[in-house]
Amino acid sequence: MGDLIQAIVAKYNYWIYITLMMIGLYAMIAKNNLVKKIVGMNIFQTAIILFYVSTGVKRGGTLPIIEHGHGGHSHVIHAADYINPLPHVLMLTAIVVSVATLGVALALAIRIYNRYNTLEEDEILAQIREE
Amino acid sequence: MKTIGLIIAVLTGALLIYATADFPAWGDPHSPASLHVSPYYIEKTIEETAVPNIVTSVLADYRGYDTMYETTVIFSAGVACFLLLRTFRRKEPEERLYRHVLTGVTIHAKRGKLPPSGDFERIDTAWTPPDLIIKTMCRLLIPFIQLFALYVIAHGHHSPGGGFQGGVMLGASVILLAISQDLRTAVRRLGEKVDALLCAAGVFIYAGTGALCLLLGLNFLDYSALVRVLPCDPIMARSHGIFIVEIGVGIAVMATMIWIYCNVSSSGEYDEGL
Amino acid sequence: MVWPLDLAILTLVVIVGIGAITVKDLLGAAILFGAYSFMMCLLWSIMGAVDVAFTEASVGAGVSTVFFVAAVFRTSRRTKD
Amino acid sequence: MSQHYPALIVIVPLLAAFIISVAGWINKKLCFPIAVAAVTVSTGSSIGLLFRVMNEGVVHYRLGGWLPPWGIAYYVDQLNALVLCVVTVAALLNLIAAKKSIEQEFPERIGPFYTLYVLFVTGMVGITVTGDAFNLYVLLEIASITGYALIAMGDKDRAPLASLNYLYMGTIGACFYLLGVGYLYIATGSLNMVDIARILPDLYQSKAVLGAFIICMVGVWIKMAFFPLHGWLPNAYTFAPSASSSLIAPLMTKVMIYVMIRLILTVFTPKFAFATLAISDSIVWLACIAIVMGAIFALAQRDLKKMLTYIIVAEVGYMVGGAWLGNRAGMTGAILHIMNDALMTLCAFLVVGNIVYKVKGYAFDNLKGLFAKMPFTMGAFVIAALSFIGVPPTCGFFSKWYLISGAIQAGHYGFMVALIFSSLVNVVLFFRIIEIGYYEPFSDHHGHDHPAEPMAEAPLTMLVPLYIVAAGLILVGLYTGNIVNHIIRFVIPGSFV
Repeated sequence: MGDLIQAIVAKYNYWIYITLMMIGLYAMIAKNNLVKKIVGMNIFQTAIILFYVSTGVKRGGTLPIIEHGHGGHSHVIHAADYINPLPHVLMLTAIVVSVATLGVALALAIRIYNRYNTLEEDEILAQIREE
Repeated sequence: MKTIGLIIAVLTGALLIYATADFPAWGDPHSPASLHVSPYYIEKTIEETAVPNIVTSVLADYRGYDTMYETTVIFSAGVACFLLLRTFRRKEPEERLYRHVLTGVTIHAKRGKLPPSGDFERIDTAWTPPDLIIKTMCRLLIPFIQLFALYVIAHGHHSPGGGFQGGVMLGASVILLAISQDLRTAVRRLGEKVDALLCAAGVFIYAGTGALCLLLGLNFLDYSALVRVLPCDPIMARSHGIFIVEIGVGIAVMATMIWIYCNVSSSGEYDEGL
Repeated sequence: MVWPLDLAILTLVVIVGIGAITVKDLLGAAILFGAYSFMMCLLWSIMGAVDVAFTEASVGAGVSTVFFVAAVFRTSRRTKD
Repeated sequence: MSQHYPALIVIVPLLAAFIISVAGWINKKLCFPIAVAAVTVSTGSSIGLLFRVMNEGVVHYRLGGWLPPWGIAYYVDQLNALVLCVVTVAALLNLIAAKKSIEQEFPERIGPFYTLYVLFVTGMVGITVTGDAFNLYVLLEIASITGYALIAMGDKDRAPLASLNYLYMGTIGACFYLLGVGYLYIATGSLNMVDIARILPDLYQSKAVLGAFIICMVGVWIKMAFFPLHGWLPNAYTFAPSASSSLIAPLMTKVMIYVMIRLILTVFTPKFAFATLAISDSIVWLACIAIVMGAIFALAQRDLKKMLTYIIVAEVGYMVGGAWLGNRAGMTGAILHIMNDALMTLCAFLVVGNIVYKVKGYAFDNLKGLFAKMPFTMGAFVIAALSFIGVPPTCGFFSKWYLISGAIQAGHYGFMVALIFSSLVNVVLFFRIIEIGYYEPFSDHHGHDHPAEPMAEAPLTMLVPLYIVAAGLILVGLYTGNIVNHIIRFVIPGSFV
């Protein structure tokens, strides 16, 4: 029973991350509203972060902070006891990159709105064609 | 467009699911990712950097070069928002609204502005009376948020947190001020120019620490070179180096978050915001 | 590892994600995106990635949502899809 | 200091960016000299590095003093060093040439503009010099975010939308690359390119590695605007201000092609890419379609800048096809063409910059009588045009020669036909422009013909860099043999025939 659940949990995690990525990708390509596309973009980026964090999970491992007391060099540290910290570091970078991209994207969307008075892509294209 | 989007998304998803077939089992302690590079960090972090939080030591030291660019990404986003949105030739607003503090009477000033005085306060065009509860709560909360943020930055060596999280929280406290009162109040506390300078200064602290190591004779960002300017042994020098760059990151992230918020919420006019 | 909690949140994340891109109001989409980020943050703290969860709680659920709301406030809430 | 060259190339522009952003608030006149000084130091270091690599072989640099694969390391071989020189030289010349047009187009925003310019250069050289797969992603994002902002400063009406579309596509591309690196990480446990290449041979049959390869390639193709994924490029580059389009157009696509070649040669190794996968033939066919479609779309355009952007799409097809032919001549041609195409594109876009500076437009109608009005600018344009067409002794001829001989050697005649077709179309395209500029008299908006337009040439700070680039086109052509024998020969692995 435990093994079965573990197998489902394992697959389920990857399925969910791929589903979220598909949702984000679909929104970025198919949605008409510029801000909706930006929401999709963020969902897409978060899905990738979820994937990376999943790769770092280690059964039987604890948080990647070494237990230490005063003069804590005495005990031996086993790598198997701690979760893999490297994906976490990479994903801190990715989160910050995603918020930076979000800021620039919103700034661009506001500029477009100030010029065309709409956020719908088809209405903007229609206005461009009329000129 | 909708069908094309669906097809592309499904194709990508199918490829990704196909490729997961050969992944090691989820949470497997014997997967390559758990065995190849990462054990080194876990086993050596105390010995080489004296930082118990492995994420902090990898973030700011082993892969500190990535983190420097990560801070630079934030900085460039701040500059990009400023470049895109900030209006320099400001058009004078049609009319400014002033409110008499005691009576609550609103005055429409068609041209020019009232001289600053204690009797009148300037209000936004879409102005609603400030909710006393929200205003008071935020006034009470903000100092504690800032204190906690400083703790997060300073305690990043031993607990989750560090420059980014603390910096974002510091920025959020000022943004909270802007939301609970108005943008002008926040800008009075932390002007645009100061913000821009802090933003550059924060990243400069990070990159400058790295360059200092280079000038002291070792490779870029090799904090053990700081032993020649700090009174400690090379391992503690790494620990202190990490702390210095975390402060730099905190300043840069705080200033940039506020800068982006001010530009986005007022479309670059710095006049009336959210 | 609390697996029922993990599965429940994973399912909720997908539902909120679909909601964020289908709701016909941009302010609603922004708020749903905040909820989505917050659930991601829960998920990551379950997986043991405390630093990432902390960052996502402050950046994703906090500041990003504020940026969205500010941008929607400056533009319009209207959306056709 | 010479052991720090790899770091200096990236660090000096980075530090300068912060100083410029502060200087912008104090005195705007300080920004330009600081930017020039920083990019000059970067250029000098990259040339010094090229000579060091030619003498000593691969140069290593450990950032933070950590051993790879635990820390981030730079591996600079002949390929990096060559591309670094091209990037920094192009950025420096364009920086000098663009000074006047930046002051003309957005006088109030000089400070932030130079900041982003220098950060973009940092991103480009950082991508080129790094030996770490994840570090490449971070620098790619720096280059992209600054690129979006630089592009959006152009045409008030169209540029922001073009830039936002570029942002969507660029983010998808960069995220795909990140995802590919993640798949590689889960299969190998490493992020260092050389280390990944050491581990991979046991995993060639793994589906995860196959998935990683495809996703990485698609991501990089989006960023370089390979044909079916090129949708963002023409509008973004057309509506950008001339200072940014002449920076981004020569560098972005070329550096991404470098990344593709680096992934094939160093990370996945040619054995996996060509022998195990056996998809090279279909990719070369895709490149043929890219070349033909790029040429046809270019024919349909009515303005100079947009025509050039579609030529870029076709040129990307040249390089992708050459790299995927899988033989020595094809790969040599592709690498040589990175350099040549960067110079040709830079030359052509600098000409557009000069024209925009003086005439305020780049539609075909604006070009009438330009040979009389701006003879020096148009002279450089003719050299660029000859190079695009592939007339000896300009450099365009030699890389095309290598590409065609590679195609014949691989027995891929479709690619050869596509190359020749595109050259013929280029003849039509450029002679049409030259005809308009030379024969059609200048007419103002009232329809009056002016037989002799007085000469109104662009200022000297714009002409000198332009002529350095134009001379470079011919010099690189004349010294092609030396470049191939002393630099490119060492890049190509021995398994290539």
